[in-house]
Amino acid sequence: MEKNKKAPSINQNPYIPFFGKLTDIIDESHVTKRFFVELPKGHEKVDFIPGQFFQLTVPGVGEIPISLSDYIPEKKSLLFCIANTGIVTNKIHQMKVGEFIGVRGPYGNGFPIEKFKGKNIVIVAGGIGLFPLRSVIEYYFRNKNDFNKLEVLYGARNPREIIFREEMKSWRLKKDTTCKITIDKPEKGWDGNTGFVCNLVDKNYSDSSEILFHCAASERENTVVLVVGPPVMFNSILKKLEEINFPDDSVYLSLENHMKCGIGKCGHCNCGSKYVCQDGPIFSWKELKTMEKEY
Amino acid sequence: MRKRLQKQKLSSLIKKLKEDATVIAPVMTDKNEVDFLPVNSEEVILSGARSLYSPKKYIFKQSESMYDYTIQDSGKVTVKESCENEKQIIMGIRPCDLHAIEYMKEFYSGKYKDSYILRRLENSVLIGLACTEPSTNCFCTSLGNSPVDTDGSDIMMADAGSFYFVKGITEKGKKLIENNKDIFEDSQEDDERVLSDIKESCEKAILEKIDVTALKNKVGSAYNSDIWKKYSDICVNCGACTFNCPTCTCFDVADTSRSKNEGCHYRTWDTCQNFAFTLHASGHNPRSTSEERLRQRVMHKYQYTVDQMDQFSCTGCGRCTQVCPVGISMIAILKDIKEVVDNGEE
Amino acid sequence: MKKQIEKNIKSLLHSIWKSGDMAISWTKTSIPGKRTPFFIKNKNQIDQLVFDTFCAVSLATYLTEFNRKEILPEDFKGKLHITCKPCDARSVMQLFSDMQVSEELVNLIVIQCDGIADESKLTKIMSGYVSNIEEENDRFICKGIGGTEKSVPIRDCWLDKCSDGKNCDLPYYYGYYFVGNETEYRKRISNLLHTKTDLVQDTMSPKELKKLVNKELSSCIRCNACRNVCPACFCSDRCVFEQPKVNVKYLDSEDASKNNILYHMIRFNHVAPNCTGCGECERACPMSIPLSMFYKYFNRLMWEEFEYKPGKTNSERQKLLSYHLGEDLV
Amino acid sequence: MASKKLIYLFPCLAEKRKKVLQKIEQEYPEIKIVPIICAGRFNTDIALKLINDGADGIVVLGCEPGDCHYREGSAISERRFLLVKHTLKAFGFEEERFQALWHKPSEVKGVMNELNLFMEKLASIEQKGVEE
Repeated sequence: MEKNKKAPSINQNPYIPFFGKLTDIIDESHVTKRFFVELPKGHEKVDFIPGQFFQLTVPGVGEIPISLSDYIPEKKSLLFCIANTGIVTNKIHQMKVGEFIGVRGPYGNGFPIEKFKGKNIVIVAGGIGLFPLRSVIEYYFRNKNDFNKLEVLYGARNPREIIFREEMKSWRLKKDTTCKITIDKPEKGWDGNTGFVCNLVDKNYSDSSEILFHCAASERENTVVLVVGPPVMFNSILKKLEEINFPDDSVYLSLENHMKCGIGKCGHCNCGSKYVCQDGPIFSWKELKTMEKEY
Repeated sequence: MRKRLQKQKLSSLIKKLKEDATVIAPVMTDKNEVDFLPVNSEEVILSGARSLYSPKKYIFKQSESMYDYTIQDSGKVTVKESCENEKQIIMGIRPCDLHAIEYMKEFYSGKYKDSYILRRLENSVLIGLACTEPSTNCFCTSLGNSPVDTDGSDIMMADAGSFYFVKGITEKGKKLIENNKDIFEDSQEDDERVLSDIKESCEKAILEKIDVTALKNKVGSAYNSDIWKKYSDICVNCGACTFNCPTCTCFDVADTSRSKNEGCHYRTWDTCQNFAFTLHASGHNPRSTSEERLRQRVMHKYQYTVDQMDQFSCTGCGRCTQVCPVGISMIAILKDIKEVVDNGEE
Repeated sequence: MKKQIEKNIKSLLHSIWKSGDMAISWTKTSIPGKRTPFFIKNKNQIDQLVFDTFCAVSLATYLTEFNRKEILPEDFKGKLHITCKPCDARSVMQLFSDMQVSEELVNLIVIQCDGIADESKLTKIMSGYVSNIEEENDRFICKGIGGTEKSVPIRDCWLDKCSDGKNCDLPYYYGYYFVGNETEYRKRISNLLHTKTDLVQDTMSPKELKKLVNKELSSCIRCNACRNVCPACFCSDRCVFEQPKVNVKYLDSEDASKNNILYHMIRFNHVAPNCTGCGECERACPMSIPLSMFYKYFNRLMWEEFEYKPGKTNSERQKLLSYHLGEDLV
Repeated sequence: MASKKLIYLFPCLAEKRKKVLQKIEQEYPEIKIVPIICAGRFNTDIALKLINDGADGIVVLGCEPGDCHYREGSAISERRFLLVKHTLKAFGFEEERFQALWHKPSEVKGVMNELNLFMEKLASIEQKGVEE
């Protein structure tokens, strides 16, 4: 990634956030919400690569890293999708429109999107792992001509936890785009796929990935797979991809180690000789193979 | 710049330095231990082995406020950066701790700069002291360091019997000597020999020597060996080693509120030996066992920082061994690693 | 005498060892005066064990960690032999009665002990590090790193708890092996046990005490060593201080010293009912905080209020955390 | 100097306790009332935290031991409260700052009497502090 930004001097303190106003909050599923944060004057422009994250601060409560789901330049605002899991996210969920939230970033390397140009993109996400990938999907639709096909494979625990429902409907209608959803266990009122998301990359499964299994072999070679989800999930996906000898440098994953500072100083996200917040969170499968299994 | 400082002039030097800065030096505490504390003048101890506690706490504080916030009635939040500009002079730092400060300086720079620590380093003058006597746990020579190393210091001092041999290293240090030139005397030509004498006698007294430099870039190959289990069985994962380590840099960040509208964002030391250190919000823990956490500490010191910055982040001060409540010795671990690495190469 | 005891432990272990057993004991390190716990996993390692005046680490701590890590080897199917000084034996008893470890699993070997020396105290007395220590009758002959030689009475280097003698009594328990002369030991300690000590809590006004506590605890670096070596702290990874999701963040003040007082208050509030007074917290503290001033107070409290001494037997339920209807209060 | 005291009251939520609480609110508006389910459910760590953070007094209001809706609730906490008092004492806080009051839920007069006593005690502690 080209980082042409000048190295900041000591007096530019990277730990200090700026505060943006929450302009809109939309319920997504019963544990997740969307938050639109308006950027204050002087911070309107964000150089951002899909996959990067921001540190959000609730004064008096704490700071957490959250992947950026989208940056809307017209509205000068950032979109964060946040699940209610801990103390800070719980507090953010209680916030109302008009309140202020601290933001610093973007941090991390992001997806090497330049490398994806002219290729098919297969997105595999489990649970709230689709949030960071939304920025990739938005990027894809904005620069449609640069890319080939897009496929979204998504697994949720149950139908109530499915996120981006409406968007997925609209994505499906678009040209060259497919979406497949699966839920973990069969449930009343659900007539779609059931089972874990790794089924969708299994060649024996009835409704498996279009690009990987139902297209010409040349298509498969010209494909990158982006995986975001909990470690248990991406490990099973990698196993499936290994079975079909999918090249390891075309698979990208996002690690979600515990982070505190976001800039590679606090040491929490240290994994081998990498700091996930600075050298990651996006790693290719090839890199991951050389790293210590501490994620 | 070479000078002499007569021993009886030391207190007048400290008195002079105290005029515009806090002077910190090793003193005897009421618990009969040597610790770096702000001093008045006479009680400074510039002899014996390195202190049990490192001067790290004056550069990287145990807990410090990063910024204060105020929530205004309109809901807007204003932030006031905590900014310390106090000048401090730290005296009597042994070469191992100087190396550690040097490492810290490099670690906290880089793409993002930790302004708190770098600012504090800018405001400090570091006066080193050649180490005349090792402790039982010292192994600095094993890491290629020596008891008279000067890197990291602004001024280096060495005990030469009736006087201290003083050497200005950086501009900052030379300026300090220049400002107090009436206290110092000119040095004789062969004063420099003090350093080599000290080096020889001190190195001879170090009990343990194992060539760790030969292990550079090879420690990683012991990652999957079973030596970790041997030590993690005994290790109680307390973190005393990391908090007393002069190069351990990890910290935790948290917020606290003083009242409804006010509070601060602060950081404290944190340790990788703690279970919750890597715990994900989902409950998954990448380093959930004691074995993995112990390995992380050792690997980080001898392999990961070599990958990142091409240097060990261990200076061989041996404090981790000294404070360990169950007597785990870093040298023993290193010896085991060496064995594993050597066997692997054959 | 000590050599004899060490020999006896070894021969005892040899005689009771069955395949699949494991033992926890002490061994030497490369640093003079430091002993480290040692896990004996097969019979021919027995001869490496060491027992002498420096075996300060209480091995009872490791029994609390069964929940935390797999300290037992895979082929373990017999008994866990654990060598203990009498004071540590009481910690093991307390773990039995708190049902933290099963009695069937553990085989207790209590060793006659004439006081344990602290290596760091020796360093302080010598005002320098020692490169070699030899024991002669009741004195240490120490050789300093600088070359000085000095003879120090062992009594001066004792851990505080050894000179106090309050923790030296043996538990009421039928199932332990005793290495040494039990009657002689009982006789030696019988007059030690009832000495009365004055505590700061009695002599100082709250304000003075507050000042003292503030001063002592302000040097705490919160390394958790006191907690992790404490045999009464058996929550391991589920300790209140390690819960990322607790609703009340107990320790959220930027002022470290205020924070430290709370940390120790909560810790003692939690462990006081089980505290046998083994003094491990004080010994482990890298900052030499005199934590004994707190646990001694609680030990006395337990005795005075409930006639209860933690670790006295293997079955007495601690009084503060249990209550049955109809039982007298306090 | 009776102003600006920071006192917390933790009453258990027995149904008939409303009357007392109203009365306390009237007479001592400075007391912060934090209802809890049962005195046996009271987390003693919180008392330690509050006092360490500078609270002047903590009162737990519960049913008499043996009379508790949850049978053993207040009896078990009676013992734990003893420990809290001693923890405070061991660390140099005045043990009088923590007080448990055991009363029938419907009782008003007794509670108020004891609360008055408690307030007086706090005042005398403060007095002592000033004198020293």
